[in-house]
Amino acid sequence: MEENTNRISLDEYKKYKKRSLAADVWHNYKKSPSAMVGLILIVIIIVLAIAAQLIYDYEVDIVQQDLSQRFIAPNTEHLFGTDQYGRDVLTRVLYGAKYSLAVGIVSVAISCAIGATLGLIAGYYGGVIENVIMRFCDIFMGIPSVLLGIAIMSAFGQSLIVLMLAVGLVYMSAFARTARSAVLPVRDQEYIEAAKVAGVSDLKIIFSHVLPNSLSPIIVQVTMGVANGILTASFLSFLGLGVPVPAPEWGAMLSSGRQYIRDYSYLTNFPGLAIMITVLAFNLMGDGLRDALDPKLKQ
Amino acid sequence: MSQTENTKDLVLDLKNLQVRFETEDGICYAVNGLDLEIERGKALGLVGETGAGKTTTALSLLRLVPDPPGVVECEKMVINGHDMLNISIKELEKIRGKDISMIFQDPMTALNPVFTVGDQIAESIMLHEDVSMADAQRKAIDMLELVGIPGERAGEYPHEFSGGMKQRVVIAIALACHPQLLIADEPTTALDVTIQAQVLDLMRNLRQQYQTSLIMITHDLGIVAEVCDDVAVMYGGNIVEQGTLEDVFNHTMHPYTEGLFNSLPNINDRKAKLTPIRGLMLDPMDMPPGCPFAPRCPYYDEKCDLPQEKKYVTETHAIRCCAYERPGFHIERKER
Amino acid sequence: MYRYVLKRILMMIPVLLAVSFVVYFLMDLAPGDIISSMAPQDATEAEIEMMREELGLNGTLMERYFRYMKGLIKGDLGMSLSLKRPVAECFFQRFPATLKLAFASIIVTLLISIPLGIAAATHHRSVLDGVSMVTALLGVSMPAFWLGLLLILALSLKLKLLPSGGSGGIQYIILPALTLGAGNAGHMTRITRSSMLDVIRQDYLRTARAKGVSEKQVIRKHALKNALIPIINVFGTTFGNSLGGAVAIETVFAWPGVGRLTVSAINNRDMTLATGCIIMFTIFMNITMLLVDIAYAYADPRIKAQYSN
Amino acid sequence: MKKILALLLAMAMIFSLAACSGSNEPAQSGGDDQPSGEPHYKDTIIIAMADEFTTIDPTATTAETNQIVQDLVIDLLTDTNLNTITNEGELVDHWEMVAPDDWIFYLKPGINFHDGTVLDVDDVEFSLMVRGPEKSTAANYVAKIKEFIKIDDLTFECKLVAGDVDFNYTFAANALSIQSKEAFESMPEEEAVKIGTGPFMFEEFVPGDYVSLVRFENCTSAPVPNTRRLVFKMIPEASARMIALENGEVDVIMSPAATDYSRLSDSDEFQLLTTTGRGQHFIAFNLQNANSIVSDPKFRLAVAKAIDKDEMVLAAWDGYAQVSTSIQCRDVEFYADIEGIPYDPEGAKALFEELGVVGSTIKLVTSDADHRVKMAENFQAQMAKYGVKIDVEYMQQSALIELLTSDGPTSGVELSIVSWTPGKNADYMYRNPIHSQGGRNYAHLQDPEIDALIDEAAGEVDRTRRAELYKELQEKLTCEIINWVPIAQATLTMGAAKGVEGILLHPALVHSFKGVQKLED
Repeated sequence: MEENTNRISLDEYKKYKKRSLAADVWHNYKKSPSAMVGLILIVIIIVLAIAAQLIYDYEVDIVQQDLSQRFIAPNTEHLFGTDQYGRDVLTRVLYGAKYSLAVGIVSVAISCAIGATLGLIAGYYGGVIENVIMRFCDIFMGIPSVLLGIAIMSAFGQSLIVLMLAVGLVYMSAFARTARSAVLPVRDQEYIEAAKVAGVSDLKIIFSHVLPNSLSPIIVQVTMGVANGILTASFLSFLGLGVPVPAPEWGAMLSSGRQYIRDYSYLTNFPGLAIMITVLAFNLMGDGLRDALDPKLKQ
Repeated sequence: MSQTENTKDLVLDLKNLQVRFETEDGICYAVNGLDLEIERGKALGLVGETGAGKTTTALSLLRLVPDPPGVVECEKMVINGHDMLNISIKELEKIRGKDISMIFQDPMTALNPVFTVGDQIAESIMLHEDVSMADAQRKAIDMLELVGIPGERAGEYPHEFSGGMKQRVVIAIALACHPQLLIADEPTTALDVTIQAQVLDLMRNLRQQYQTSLIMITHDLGIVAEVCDDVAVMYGGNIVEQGTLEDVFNHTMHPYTEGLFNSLPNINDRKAKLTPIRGLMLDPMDMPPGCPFAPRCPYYDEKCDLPQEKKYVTETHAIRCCAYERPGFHIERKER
Repeated sequence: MYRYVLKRILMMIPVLLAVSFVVYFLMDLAPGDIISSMAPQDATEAEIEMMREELGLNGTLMERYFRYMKGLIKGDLGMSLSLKRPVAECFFQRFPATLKLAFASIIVTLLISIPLGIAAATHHRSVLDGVSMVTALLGVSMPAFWLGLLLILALSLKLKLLPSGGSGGIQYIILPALTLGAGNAGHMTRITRSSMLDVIRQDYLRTARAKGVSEKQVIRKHALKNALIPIINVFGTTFGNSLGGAVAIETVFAWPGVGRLTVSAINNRDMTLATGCIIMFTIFMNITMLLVDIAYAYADPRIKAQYSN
Repeated sequence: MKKILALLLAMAMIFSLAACSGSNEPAQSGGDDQPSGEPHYKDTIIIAMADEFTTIDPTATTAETNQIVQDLVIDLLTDTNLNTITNEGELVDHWEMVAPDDWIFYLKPGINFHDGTVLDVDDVEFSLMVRGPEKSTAANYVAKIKEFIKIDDLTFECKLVAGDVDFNYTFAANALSIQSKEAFESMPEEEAVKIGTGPFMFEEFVPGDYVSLVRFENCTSAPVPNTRRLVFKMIPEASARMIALENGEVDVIMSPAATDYSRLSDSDEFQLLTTTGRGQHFIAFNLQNANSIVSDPKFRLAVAKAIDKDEMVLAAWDGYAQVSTSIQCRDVEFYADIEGIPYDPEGAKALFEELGVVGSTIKLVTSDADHRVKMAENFQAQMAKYGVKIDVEYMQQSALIELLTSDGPTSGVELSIVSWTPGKNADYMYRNPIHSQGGRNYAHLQDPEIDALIDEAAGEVDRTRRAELYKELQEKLTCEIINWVPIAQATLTMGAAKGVEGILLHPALVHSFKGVQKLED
């Protein structure tokens, strides 16, 4: 009888062997064409953003103007045309990628670092601590995010760092909530109980047991958060509260091109398209990651 | 089963049922050329391990196999005189719940959480009987009491009921319009033993009361022995052995059926080791051309790799196994 | 249930106090005060000090905040520094416009997203599903202010069909409502679809079909009522977003709502108006959330049972 | 659940429909009472404003948008005649300067208030001496009056604290509007402030949307207008205002976008009204910090030479501004047309190199107003060509004023882009922004010689001598001291349908619509 179990070949065994989480996620992720499109787009945008930093000189290509070249419609020399100061729009759109990416990524890093930590603590300890933390988050949830962003920008002045902080703070509560609800089901698991009994410190339990098991929703939130962060930041810039000119932040470009929309609509369309594609790429990646991390949710 | 089937009063006449699921990862062959007949008032036990295609067979009778990915092909499917293959959706909807109905496996998920149980039973009655809403509600309460639930609980939601109670509700829904053919898909697996007995009792009584034919899907041979007249054993999407209770239980012929019985614990000899059927469950994506049980069969030879014909051993007892073509072949069922 | 509602309303109070403090503090931190922009170019020190007292801006931050809070507790949001009228009056004069826009956009959102989401879910993996999902994703990814500009460009500047901004007859609300509604519709369509897909796979739909319920009824009655539960939740946040998102739309379309009022109050450093508006926004967001949670209870008996405990 | 959904939808639909149809669109309703045969004027003229009207109370704010509307309803004692740009009597018929500190004013007789009462000195005394000191916007002006003496119902005398040869200009301040004493005694303040003597009466105000006025049929302060009703509609977006004009929704639009100027002026249907604004836009040097490079007059000269003002005008105003050569604004009394410092890129380059500032960074602050951002952006671009890096910080307007008026030598601010809109008289041009005691001395110029010149010019009764003094001031400041580099005075514009007439543009934005009308056939 015993030899019968050997009927499973080694190959089959390998197939069933548990892959590492990352490999597993990647295996699922690459199956989705839309998710791959998102990933490729993000890679392209990052590569273009870096290339633009290397190719263009801020003081020359971004700051300097040539009023004799203003409002040239898109042509072979200026693929995206020139703006009201005679600056090449393509150059500016490419150079501007770094602002959106930086704001999106850093602000999410901020909101995730603060929010997820608060959420983990709230979810893990429960009780009064949870109540205090979650009510604290309610404060930020209650204020419409754009208004909160505007208030923070007004308070601390216009700059890239403040913009990152503002967007980060706006979305902090969302992370706290996600992290907390991800921890709740994990909190009562027996292995956590076992670790506690074994005398493992709370910090260690949180980081080595709770966090890894509630990571999936946080990872998804991060990707979606980047998309949202880029949108919010570009809106703040659109209102004139973002990165100061002449930095070619896309929202600010849209805003300054807006008064010329009737005759030179390309001034608003190219930055608008750039924002949309970037946000779309992160949304696609977020969708893909969600499906890959939790095949049960796959739709 | 005899050749004079046309004269019999058949509630179900099914020929060559094939169901496959076409998924991204490949085609899954769930049911492969299955034939089934049930006489009015009889109870058939459909036995087999998980994945044998029992539930899929049941769902295809109701034409509820999800499409896509499911593809159902069939030569003949007549239920209570209705040709299920050539009827409109509208007629089909009239037949479902009225001529044929089904008790689903998991009572925890089979009930809609946002409607009261009374409404869920009444809905069935409203659909098939020409009654007012109030009458339907009254009948629903009657049905609840019939399955042993106080009528005043009709206004409660499923989450307020225990598992066993929910199963009774599911049964009440299935029986609400007194169907001619009832399919019970493992109605007792989710329940504990005492409740199991109650539910089985209940079903037996109701069946007698309404002359309902029954297909009892289960992997519990004990339940089959208790409830059924006939037994069909399924493996790999087809019936491998079929006959009366007596035929299959006492004159077991198919090696798989033998394996099933051998893997039961022996009450008389508690020290005896359990003898599981060796090998793994068949991968329905990768169906062998011949006998599906061949890779696990202790009596395997090359002929098993050819398609297997259904053969009648006696008038009521049929098997799909070529081993009996070998001279002097017999299986070695352990005695209990 | 009533106790639950009461508890929720009571819980709003500390949140509102904290919001008022945060906003008041942020506004105080903002460089520049309204006096500098209001005073005439040739105003003297004494004059400015006089204005400061006139507007109740004298004293330290805590003194001023304490004065403000004393009014707030009595339900008095104070006087707008720039508009010289009570903040509550300024807010409620503009609020109907925002509410109007929010409702109109919700109609757009629902009309697009619910049918589209259901169709996409019931025709899972079909061309229809693909197209509607791509559209929805574009809707989610498109900055609302750009969509607004595109619509103005196409429908107003080029075709001259609709006014590009301002308020008045029904033609004025179409573009802003469409812009705001379309963005939200992307999100709602995705939620509706995934929620429907979730429900469609549930066993109880099979039970319903086995009873002989027609496919149409299975979707409309059995599936939708279950799918509605997450949809209601998102509906609430969407409505809240419509109130907040109105800021972008009101700016682009010059819609005379509270979003624009708040932004200009912040820009003008009108502390009382800005703080008051944000507090009012917070109250309405919280009330919306509460209404959503109550609607939730009516859609899902399990949640209702939870509230009662 | 379908029902819930349907109900929700229906509710939302009804709500928004009701709300929409219920909203008060400024109606163009007919009421034309013009007898046939006589010229037929358009009943209602709708004016699209860029900024928000907030209050009819002239003492509440100094915003121009409010003043435009207030100007139609409530009159002043003296006001700027927009045809001649000189100060003339409005409610005052004429005045006498007995001495620089003793003035006698004679009111026009028979001026009707909207509430039916007739203007007399009591109303003036109430508006100036009772209401004035309570209001921060007015207190500064009325504080100049030591004693207000009623001579008869139509004559009053003002004894001043100090001599002021331009005292008549004081009464042109909007906060000193004359209101009805009886009205304030008989009705609540918010109603009483609506009562004036102007040709239009306050009708309705929907915040954030529009304010409407109707003709005052018994008006005696000005000719009774031919237009029955004026509606000021708030449309913040320039392109939206243009569309509204093109679609015939409005008759007049304020501050159209520069890109639409040619569309207006070249069209058969529209007209572009322009005037040069009085606001002087300039780049100021912060002279407080002796260690900063901007304290070196050579550097200031280099910057003055380096700037291509024509290019900056193109960048900031799409070409619609008049380049300034002098620090003083053109239409202010005693303007002398001096040459200033011409654009000299070579000279600038040489000076920058000599000073060794190529490659260094200079800090500039300005506000987030559109044209200032554009000026700063262009200045940055122009200086980048000389290799001088400009680090710009943008802030909200009041924050900027606060910073520039309170910054010490250590604030780090070296340059600022600001503007100054002098009103009324020549002294105003210099007193606040340049005199060392001035409240808006952004450059922090501390020059006793200049202070003496300003004081001398202000007190000089002889006009020729006064003109010489102002010319000296202009040349000294523009070419030698260079506390500011004057850039330009923007062109103020308005768009209107053809046939609309009677609008007078004000160089300081308080445009007059008293005579606006449109002949119809």
